[in-house]
Amino acid sequence: MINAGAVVWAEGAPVLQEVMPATGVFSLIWLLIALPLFGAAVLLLGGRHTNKWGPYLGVLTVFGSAVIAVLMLLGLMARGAEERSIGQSLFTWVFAGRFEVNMAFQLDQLSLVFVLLITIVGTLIHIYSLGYMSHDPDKRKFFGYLNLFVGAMLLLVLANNYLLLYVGWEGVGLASYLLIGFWQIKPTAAAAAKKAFIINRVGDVGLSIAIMVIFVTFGSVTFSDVFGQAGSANEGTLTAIGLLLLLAAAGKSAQFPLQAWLLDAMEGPTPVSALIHAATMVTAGVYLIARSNAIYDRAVWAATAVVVVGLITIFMGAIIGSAKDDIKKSLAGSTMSQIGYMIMAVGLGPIGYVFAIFHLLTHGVFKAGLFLGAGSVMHGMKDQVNMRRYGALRAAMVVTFVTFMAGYLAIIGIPPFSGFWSKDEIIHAAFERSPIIGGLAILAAGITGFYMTRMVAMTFFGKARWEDDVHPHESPAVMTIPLIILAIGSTFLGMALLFWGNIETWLEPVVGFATAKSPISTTTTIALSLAFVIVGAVIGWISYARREVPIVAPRGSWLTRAARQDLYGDAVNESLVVRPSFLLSRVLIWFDSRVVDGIVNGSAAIVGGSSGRLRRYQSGFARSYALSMVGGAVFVLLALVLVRLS
Amino acid sequence: MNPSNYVILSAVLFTIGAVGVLVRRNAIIVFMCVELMLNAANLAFVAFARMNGNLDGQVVAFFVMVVAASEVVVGLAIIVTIFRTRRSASIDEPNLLKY
Amino acid sequence: MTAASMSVQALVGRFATDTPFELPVIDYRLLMPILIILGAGVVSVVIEAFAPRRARRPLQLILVLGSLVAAFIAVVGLAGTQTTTAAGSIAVDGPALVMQGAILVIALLGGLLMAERMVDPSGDAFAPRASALPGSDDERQFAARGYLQTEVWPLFLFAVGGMLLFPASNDLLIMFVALEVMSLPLYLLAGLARRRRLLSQEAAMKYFLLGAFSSAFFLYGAALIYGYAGSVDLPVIAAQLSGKPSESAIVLIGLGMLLVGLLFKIGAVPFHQWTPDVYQGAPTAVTGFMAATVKIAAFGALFRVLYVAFGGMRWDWAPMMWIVAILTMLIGSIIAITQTDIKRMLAYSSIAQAGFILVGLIAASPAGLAGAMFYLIAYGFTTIGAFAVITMVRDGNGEATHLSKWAGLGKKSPLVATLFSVFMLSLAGIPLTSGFIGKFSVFTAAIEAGAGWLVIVAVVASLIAAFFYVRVIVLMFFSEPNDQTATVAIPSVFTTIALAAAATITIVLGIVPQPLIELLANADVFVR
Amino acid sequence: MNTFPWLTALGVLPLVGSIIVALLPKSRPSLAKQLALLIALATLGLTIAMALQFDGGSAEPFQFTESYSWIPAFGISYSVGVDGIGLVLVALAATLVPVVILAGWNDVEGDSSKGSGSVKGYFALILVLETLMIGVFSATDLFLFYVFFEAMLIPVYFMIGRFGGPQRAYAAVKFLLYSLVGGLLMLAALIGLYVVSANLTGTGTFDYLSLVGLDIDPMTQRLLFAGFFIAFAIKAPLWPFHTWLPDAAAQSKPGTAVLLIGVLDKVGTFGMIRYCLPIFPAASVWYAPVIIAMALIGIFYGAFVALSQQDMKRLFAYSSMSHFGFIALGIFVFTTIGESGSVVYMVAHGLSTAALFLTAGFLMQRRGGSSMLGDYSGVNKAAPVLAGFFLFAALSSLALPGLVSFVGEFMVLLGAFQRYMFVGALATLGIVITAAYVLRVYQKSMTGPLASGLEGMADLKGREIAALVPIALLTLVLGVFPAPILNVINPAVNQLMTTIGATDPPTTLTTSTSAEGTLQ
Amino acid sequence: MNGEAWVFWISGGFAVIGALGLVLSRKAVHSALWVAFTMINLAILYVANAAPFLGMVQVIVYTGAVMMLFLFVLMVVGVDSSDSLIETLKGQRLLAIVFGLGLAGLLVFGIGNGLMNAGSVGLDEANAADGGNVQGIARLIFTDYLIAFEATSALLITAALGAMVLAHRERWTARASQEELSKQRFLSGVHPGNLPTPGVYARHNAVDTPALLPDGSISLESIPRPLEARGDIRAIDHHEVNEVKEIDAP
Repeated sequence: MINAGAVVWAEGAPVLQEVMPATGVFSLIWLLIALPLFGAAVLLLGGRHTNKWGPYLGVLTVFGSAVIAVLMLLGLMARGAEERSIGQSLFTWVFAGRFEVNMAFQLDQLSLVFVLLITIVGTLIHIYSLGYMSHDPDKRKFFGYLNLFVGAMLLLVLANNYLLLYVGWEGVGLASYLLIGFWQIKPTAAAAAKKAFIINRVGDVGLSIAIMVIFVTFGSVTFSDVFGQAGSANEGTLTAIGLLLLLAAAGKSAQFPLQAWLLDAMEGPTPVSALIHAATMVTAGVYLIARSNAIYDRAVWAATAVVVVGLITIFMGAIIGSAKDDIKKSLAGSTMSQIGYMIMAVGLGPIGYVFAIFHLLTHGVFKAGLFLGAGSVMHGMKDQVNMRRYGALRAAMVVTFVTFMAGYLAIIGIPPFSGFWSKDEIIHAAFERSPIIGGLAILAAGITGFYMTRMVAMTFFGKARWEDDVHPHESPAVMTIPLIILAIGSTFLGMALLFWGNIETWLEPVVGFATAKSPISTTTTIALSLAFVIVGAVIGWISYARREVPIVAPRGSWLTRAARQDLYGDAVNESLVVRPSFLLSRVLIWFDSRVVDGIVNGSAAIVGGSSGRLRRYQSGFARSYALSMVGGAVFVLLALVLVRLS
Repeated sequence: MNPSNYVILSAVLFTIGAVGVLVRRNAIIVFMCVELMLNAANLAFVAFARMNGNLDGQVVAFFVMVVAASEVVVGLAIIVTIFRTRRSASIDEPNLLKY
Repeated sequence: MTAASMSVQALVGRFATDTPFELPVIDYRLLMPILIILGAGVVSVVIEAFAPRRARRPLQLILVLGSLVAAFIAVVGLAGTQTTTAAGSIAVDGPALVMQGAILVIALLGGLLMAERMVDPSGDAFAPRASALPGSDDERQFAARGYLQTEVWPLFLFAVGGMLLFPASNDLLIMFVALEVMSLPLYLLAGLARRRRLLSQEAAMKYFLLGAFSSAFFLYGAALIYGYAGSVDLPVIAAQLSGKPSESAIVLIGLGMLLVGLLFKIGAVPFHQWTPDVYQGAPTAVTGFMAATVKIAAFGALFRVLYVAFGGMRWDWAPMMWIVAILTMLIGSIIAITQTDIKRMLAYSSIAQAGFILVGLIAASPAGLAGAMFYLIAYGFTTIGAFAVITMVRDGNGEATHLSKWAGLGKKSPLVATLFSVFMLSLAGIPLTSGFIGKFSVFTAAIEAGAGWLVIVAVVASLIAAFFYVRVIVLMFFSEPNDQTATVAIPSVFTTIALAAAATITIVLGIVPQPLIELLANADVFVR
Repeated sequence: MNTFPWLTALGVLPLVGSIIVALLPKSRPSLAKQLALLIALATLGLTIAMALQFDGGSAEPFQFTESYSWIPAFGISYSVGVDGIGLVLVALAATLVPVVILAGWNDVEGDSSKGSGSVKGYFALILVLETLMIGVFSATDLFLFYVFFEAMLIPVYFMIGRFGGPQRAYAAVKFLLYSLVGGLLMLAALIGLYVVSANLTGTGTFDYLSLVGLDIDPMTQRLLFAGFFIAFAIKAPLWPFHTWLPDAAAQSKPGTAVLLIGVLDKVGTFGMIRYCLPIFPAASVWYAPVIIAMALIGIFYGAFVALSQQDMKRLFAYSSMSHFGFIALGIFVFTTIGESGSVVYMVAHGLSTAALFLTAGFLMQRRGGSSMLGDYSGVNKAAPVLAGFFLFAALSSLALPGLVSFVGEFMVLLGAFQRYMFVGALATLGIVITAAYVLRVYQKSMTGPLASGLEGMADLKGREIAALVPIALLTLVLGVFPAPILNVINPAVNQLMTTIGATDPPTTLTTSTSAEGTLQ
Repeated sequence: MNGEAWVFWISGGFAVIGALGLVLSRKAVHSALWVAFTMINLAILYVANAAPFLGMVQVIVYTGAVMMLFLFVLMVVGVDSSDSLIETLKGQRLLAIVFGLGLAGLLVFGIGNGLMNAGSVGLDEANAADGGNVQGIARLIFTDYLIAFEATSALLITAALGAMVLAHRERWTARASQEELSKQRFLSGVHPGNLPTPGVYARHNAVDTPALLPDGSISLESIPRPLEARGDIRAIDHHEVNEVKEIDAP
C-alpha cells in the first residue's frame, strides 16, 4: 500500500553544519534557559512573599528570553547560512568510561524557530494568564510551573545531545504533570496529571532505549557526532533507533497508541492547554523526529511507521474532535489531529520536514489563539465548557469571536490564513509519497472543516443555550490583547514565513529539503483540499448552526459514541495495562507475604517446632538419660568400627 | 586357659551392669550396678595385666577400688539425703528438672 | 632424720631384693600449682575441723583466694615448660599450663561468686546446713542464725585441684583419678543450694549417678586400651599404635568407651542430658564455676587423649566426631530456643558451645588446639559472667530464673542488662566480643583442615543459637517492665569484681585478642 | 600526602560523642540532642575537609590510608583508606546523620511516656552507627570490614527494637537474624578466603590489596563468592532475600529507616563492588547471569508490590528493593558506565530515601503515626510545603532527569544495555512502573479533598525544612553537576575494571565483529 | 580342662549369676547380697589371674567395706524396700535390652577380634622382678603412680567431707539428757503420768467406756481422742454402776 522501499532520500538530505563557537549574543544561550528557571525557582521557593510580584516576574523572565531569542534571530540572520549552527558547552555533565555528555547547547535554525515560538507564545500566554488566573489563590505557583515549563522546553530544543534533550523532555513532562494537576483538589485533575505522566513515561522508555542504542552504536549521544556517523551505521540499527524515537514522540505528542492522556489533560487551566498541550510541548515529538532526520533518512521503514502513526492519529483526533461537546476536549482532539499531520509530514523525509515545522509554527500560533479564545469564552461563561450550553456568543464577546474566527479560518486552511499554507504543503508532499496518503490527508482536512465549523457554530452562532445565572461578557484587555496578537499571527504568519522568511531555505541546512515531485500539481492539491474543507464546513454549519442544538447530547451513531469515549483509548489501557498490573501487584503482595516470607517464617517455625519436640526427650528421668548414653556409646563404637571397616 | 576369656567375662558383667542401671529404679541398686561395671573393668585390668606381663593393670585395679570406695561414700550420702527429703530411694521420683 | 622415715627406709630395705627401690624423680616445682591447691584443700579441711565457727569463713576465703592466686603465679612461672614429670604421668606443657591458668582465673571468679552473701538476704548461695531437712525446723533455725556451710570451700579447692590435674594427666590412670577428684566435690556442691533444695538435690543425684556411670565407661575403655598397649601411658599408647597395627578393634572399642566418658564431661550430644538438669538445679554460683571450668578441664583431657595417644588414628575418630559435633551444635541450639528458664537455656547453650569447640578439635592441628583453647577461655569468662548476672536477678523467692521475669529488665537496671547483653552477644559470636574471636579461630582451623562443611553446619547452628541469645536481649530491652519483673540485687564487692572482670575480659579479648592468641600459638603443642 | 589520620579521626569523633551523649543525665534530653547534632555536624565538617584533600587523579588505590597491626596471628590489621567509591559513601553517611538527627529531633520524645527507650539513647546509637558506617566503608582489611559489618547490626537492632512501632521487636529480631544468616555465611567465606590466601602465598592475610589478584581456582572462587554475595544480597537486599526490609522499615522510626536503607543497606552493594568483583572475578562472571536475573526480578517485583501497597513505609521499602535491583544490575554487567552508575545510584538512592522517609515521617507524625495511605488525602491543601517536599522526594525516587538519581539510573541502564541489550531494555521498562507507584502515593495522599482528621494540620516547621533542604539541594545540584562525585568515582571504577580484567564493549560502528567486550 | 579353667568356669559362672541376680532381684537387700556374691567370685578370679593381693583387697575393701556400707544404707532406707518390676518409662526396657545387646556385641566383637590369638605373657617375670606380687605393686604405686596415689588422698578426704556435709545430721539443739527431759515433762504442766485407762468393769471391758472418777463423773482422758471426737463414747449405765458399787461395798 505504501511503498516505502521505492523512495530514495539521499537527495535533499542536509550536509552536516559546522558548529560555531558561541560569541556575542550567542554566549547567552544558557541564559535563555536560565531566566525562566530562575523565575520558577524564585516563585516556587520564595513562598508567600512573592505572591504579589511573582507573576510579573514570571512574565518578565519569559519575556526576557523572548527578547534574547529575537536578538539571536537577528544575529543568525546576519550570518551566512553555513555559520548558523552555534554551540555552547558549559561543563562536562555525565561521564564514565567512554560515555561523556556535556552540559552543552546548540542553537541552529531549527532550535531557534522553536525558541521563538516557545518564548513568544509563552510570553503571550503568561500575560493572558495574569488575567485568567487573577483570582486563583495559588497563582504564584501557576506562574512558577509555567516558567519551569518554558525553561524545560527551551532546554529540550537547545540541547546539543540526546541525553540533555531527555532532561528537557522529562522536564516538560513534569511541568505538564504539575499544571494538569494544578487544581489538585479535583481528583479528576490529579488523576489526569498522573495519567499524562505515566503514559509519557512509556514514551520516555523509548527515548531512553534509543539513547542507549545510539550510544552503543556511535559511542556518543551528541547530535553532531551521531548525525555525522549515521551514514556508516547499518539500517537495522537506524530503524530500531527510529522506531524507539517514534515511541518517544508518540508519547509526548499524543500520537497513537499513546494518545489517551491528552484529552484528560484538559483538566488543567486553559492557558496551560494553550501553551503546553497545543502550541509547544506536544510538538516536541515533531522536533525530535525532525532533529533526528539524519537517522530517519536512512531508516525508511521507521519513517514509514512515522507516517502511519501520524495518519492514524490525524483521523483519531479528528473523529474525537467531531464528537466532543467539551470545547477544550474538542480542541484537544483537533490538536492531536494537527500534530498527526506534522508527524506524518516528518515521516515523509526531506520533502516533509520543513513543512512539518512550518505547520508546527503556524499551528502553535493559531491553536494557542483558539485555546485562549476558548478560555476567554469559559471565563465569560463561568467556566462552562459544554458547547451545548453556549451559542450566540458572537455578540457578547466580540474580540474573542473575531480572534477565534481568525484561528478557525487558519486551522481549516482557508487562504490566506496561515494554516492554509502549511497544511497544503504537507498534503502536497504526501501525494508525492503515495496518492493514498495524500487522499487521506485531504479527507482529514475535510473533517477538520466539519468539526471546527461545528465548534464555531455551537459557540458563537445559533441560539443562546446558556445556563440561567450566566452573563457572558468580554474578557479584560490583559486577556484579549494576547488574543489579538495571536489572531494576527494566525492570519499572517503563514505568508510571512513562506514568502518573507523563506522557511525552506532557512531550515534546509538542518533538516534538508527537497521539492516534492507530486503526481498532481499544487493547484490541484489546493483545489481538492479546499473543496473537502468547504464540504465539511457546510455540513457542520447545517448541522449545528441551522439546526437546533439539543442541550442534552443525542445518543448518536456508534462512531460518535466511540469518539466520546476517546475511541476507547482509556478502556484499552485499562483492560490491557492498568488492571493486569494491579492484579499482578496484588498477586505479588500475596506471594511476598505468604510464599517468600512464608518460607522464611516457616523455616523459623520448623526450627521452633523441632525444638519443642526435641526437648520432650529431656524427660527428667535419670534412667532415660543413661539410656541415651548407652545408645550413644553403641553409636560411637559402631561409628568407629564402621569407619575402620570401610 | 586363654586369659581373654576373663576379658569376655568382664564384658558380660559390664553389660549386665549397664543394663541394670537402665532398668532398675532403686537408686541404691542402680549404684550397685555401677559398682559392678567398675568391677568388670577391674577384672579386665587384672586379666590384661597377666596377658601383658606387667603389673600396671593390677595397680590400676587397686586404685579403682580406692576410687570406687570414695565414690560410694559420696554417692550413698547423696542418696541418703534425697531419701530423707523424699522418703523414697527411687531415681524416677526426683523429676522436677526436665525439658 | 625422723624415726618415721627411718622405719620407712627399713621397710623398703626389707622388701627390696634384686632391684633397689628407687623413689621416682619428681620435680615438685612442676607440680606446684596442683600441690598448692590440693594442699590448700587439706588446710581448708583443717580449718573446718579446728577453727571457731565465726573465723571459718574469713579464713577460708583468704585461703581459697590466696591459694588460687599463688597457684596461678606458679603456673605463670612455669610458662614455656615442655616436659613430663612423675615418671611421665604428669605433662607440664603449653596446653596444660594454659588450661590450668584459665581454670585458676575462672575459679577465682567462681570463688568470688560463691563468697557472695549480699544478694540473698539470708546468707550465701549454699544451704546453711545441707544435712538439715529442707523445710524443717532445724533448717530454719540454722538459717536464722546465719550459719554457713563453710565446708564448700575445701570441696571447691579439691574440685579445682582435680581440674588442674585432669588436662595435665599424661596417663589414663591419673586421668581417671583426676576425673574423680574433680567430679566428686562437684556432685556434692551441686546439691547444696540454699533455695529450691529439692531441685538442687535432684541435680546432685542425677549428676552423680550419670557421672559415675560415665566414668565406668571411661574406665572400661582404659582397660581395653591397656590390654592393647600394655600401658596406660599416653605416649606409650601412641608408640604402640604406630608399632603394631593388628588387634585394632580392641583399640577402637577402647577408644570409643574412653570417649564416652570424656564426651560426657564436656556435655556433647548424646551424652549431654545431665547438663540442663544439673545447671538448673545447682546453686548458680556453682553452675557458673563448673560450666566454665569443667569444660576447660575436660576438653584439655579430650584433646590430650585424642592428640597425644590417638593422633595417629585421626581418620578413625574424625568421622565419628564430625557427627557428634554436628549433633551437639544443632541439638543444643535448637532445644535452647524454647527454654523458659534462663539457667536451663544457658545449659543448652553450653552444649551448643561444646559443639563449636569440637569443631576445633576435629581440625586436629595446633591451630585447632589453639583456637579451641581461645574459645574455651572466652567461653569460660563469658559464661561465668552470665551466671554472675543471674545470681543478682532476684525476686521474693530467690533468683528469678524464669525468662518472663526478665522482661523489661533493661529499663529497670540498664547497666546489668547491658552487661548481660554483652555476654549474650559474645556467646552468639558477634564481633568485638571474645566469643567472636573464639568462633573465628576455631572455624579458621577447621577450614584449614578441610572441614569446610562442618563450618557451614556450625554457621547454621550459630544462627539458631543467636536467636535465643537475642531473645533475652529482646525481652530485657524491648518489653516494658511489669510487676512480675525481677529486681537486681546490689551485690557485694565479690560479685562486682567477678562480673566486672568477666565483662572486661569478654570485651578486651574481643578487641585486642592478639596477646592471648600469641600466647596460645606458643602453647599449642602437647609434650609426648 | 599529609599524615593526619583522617579516617580514624572521622570514626572516633562520633564514637566519643556517643559516649558523652550516653553519659549525659537522663533529665537533659535536649542537651543530648544538641550535642549529638553538634558532633554530627563536626563529623560532616571533617568529612568535607577530608574530601577536599582527596586526589581524584592519584594512582594510589586508596588514600588516607592508615595501617596498624591488630591481630598479626591471623594477618589482621587495622587498615583503613578510601577510594572514590568509599569516599562518596562515607560522605553520604556523614551527610545523612546530621539530617536524621535534625529530623528525628522529637521522634523519640513523644514515646518516652510509653516507656520506650530514652532520648539520649537514640542519639547515642545514631552516633555509634555513624562510626561503624564510616568504618565499614573505609576498611581495607577484610576482617576489619567484617567486624564493622556485623557490629553495625547491634545499634540498628536497638534502634529498631527500642524505638519503633508496635511490632518492633519482631522486626528487630527478623532484621538481626536475617543479617546474621548473611554475616555468618560471610564469616565462613571470609575464613575460607584467609585459608586460601595462606595456601597460595604462604601467609594468610586479610589485607584487601593482597587478596585482590590472588589466583584462586574457579571452584573455590564460586564457593567463597556465594558466601560473600549472599551476605551482601541480604543486606542490600536483593530479591528473594528482602522480606526483612518491609518489616524493619515499617516498624522503625523514619530516621532509623533512613540510616538503615539509605546508608546501611548500601554496604551490601558496596561489598559486591568492592569485594565480590575484584577478589572473585571469575566467579563474578560465572554468577552474573543469575544475579542479573535476580536484579531484574527485584526491579519489577519490588515495583509491582509497591504498586498497590497500602502502607507507605512498606511501599517505600519495596521501592528500595526495586532500586537495589538497579544497583546490583549495574554492578554485574561489568561496564565502566554500569559500575560508576551503580555508585552514583547508591548516593542518589541514599538521598532520595532520606527525603522520602523523612517527609513521610513528618507527615505521619501529624496523624498519630499512621502510615496507611487510606488515612491521607489532600494534604497539599493544608500543608503545601510538606507536599512540595514530598513531591520532590517522589520525583527523586522516580529518577527525574536533572536529579542525581537520574544520572545514576541512566548510567546503570546504559551500562547494562551496553553489555546485554535485552537486559538493559527490559530494565528500562521498570521506570514506568516506578512512576506509576510513586505518583500513586502522591496522588492518594497529597491531592484531592482534605481527609477528615487532617484539618488544621500544621505545615513543615523550620527545623524540619532545615533537615530536608540539604538533601534536596544535593539531589538537585549533583543532578545537574555530578562531576564532584563522578570525578572521584570514575578513577576507582577504572581501577576496578582493570583489576577484574573487564573491558567495555566497543561501539558497534568501530568493530564489525562481536559487540561483546571481554570480561576476563 | 586344667585347674584354672575349672575355677574360671565355676567362679565366672557364679559371677554372672550374681550379676543377673543383682539386676533381677526385687528386693534391694537381695540385690546387695547377689553383688557381694559376685565380688567374692571376682576375688577368686583375681587370685586365679596371678593377682593374689588384689583378690584380698577385693574381699576386704569391696565385700567387706563397700558392700557393708551399701547394706547400712539399705537399712536406713528400709530393708524390705522392694522395686516393683513394672517398667514405667515407655520403651526403656526394650531399648535397654537392645542397646545392652549391642554394647555386649561390640565389646565381645572387639575383644574377640583383638585378643583371640593373643598370647599371654604371664606375670611370673614381672612378679619376680621385685620379689613378689605385692612388692611389684608397691613399687609401681610408689614410683610410677605416686601422683595418682597422692591424688587419691584428695578423693578420700572429699568423700569423708561429703559424707559429713550431707549425712551428718547436725541438730540445732543438743540432744537433751534424761534429767532434762523428765524435768521438762513435769514442768510443762501436762499430766505427767499415764493417762487413766478406760473403764474396766466386770461387765464391760471396752475402750469406748470411760473411766469413772471417784466422784462418779467420767474421765474424758481415759478414752481415745478419735472416739471422743466421733462421739462414740458408751453411755454410763448408772444402774449398773450402782450395782457394782453394791457388790463392791464392804
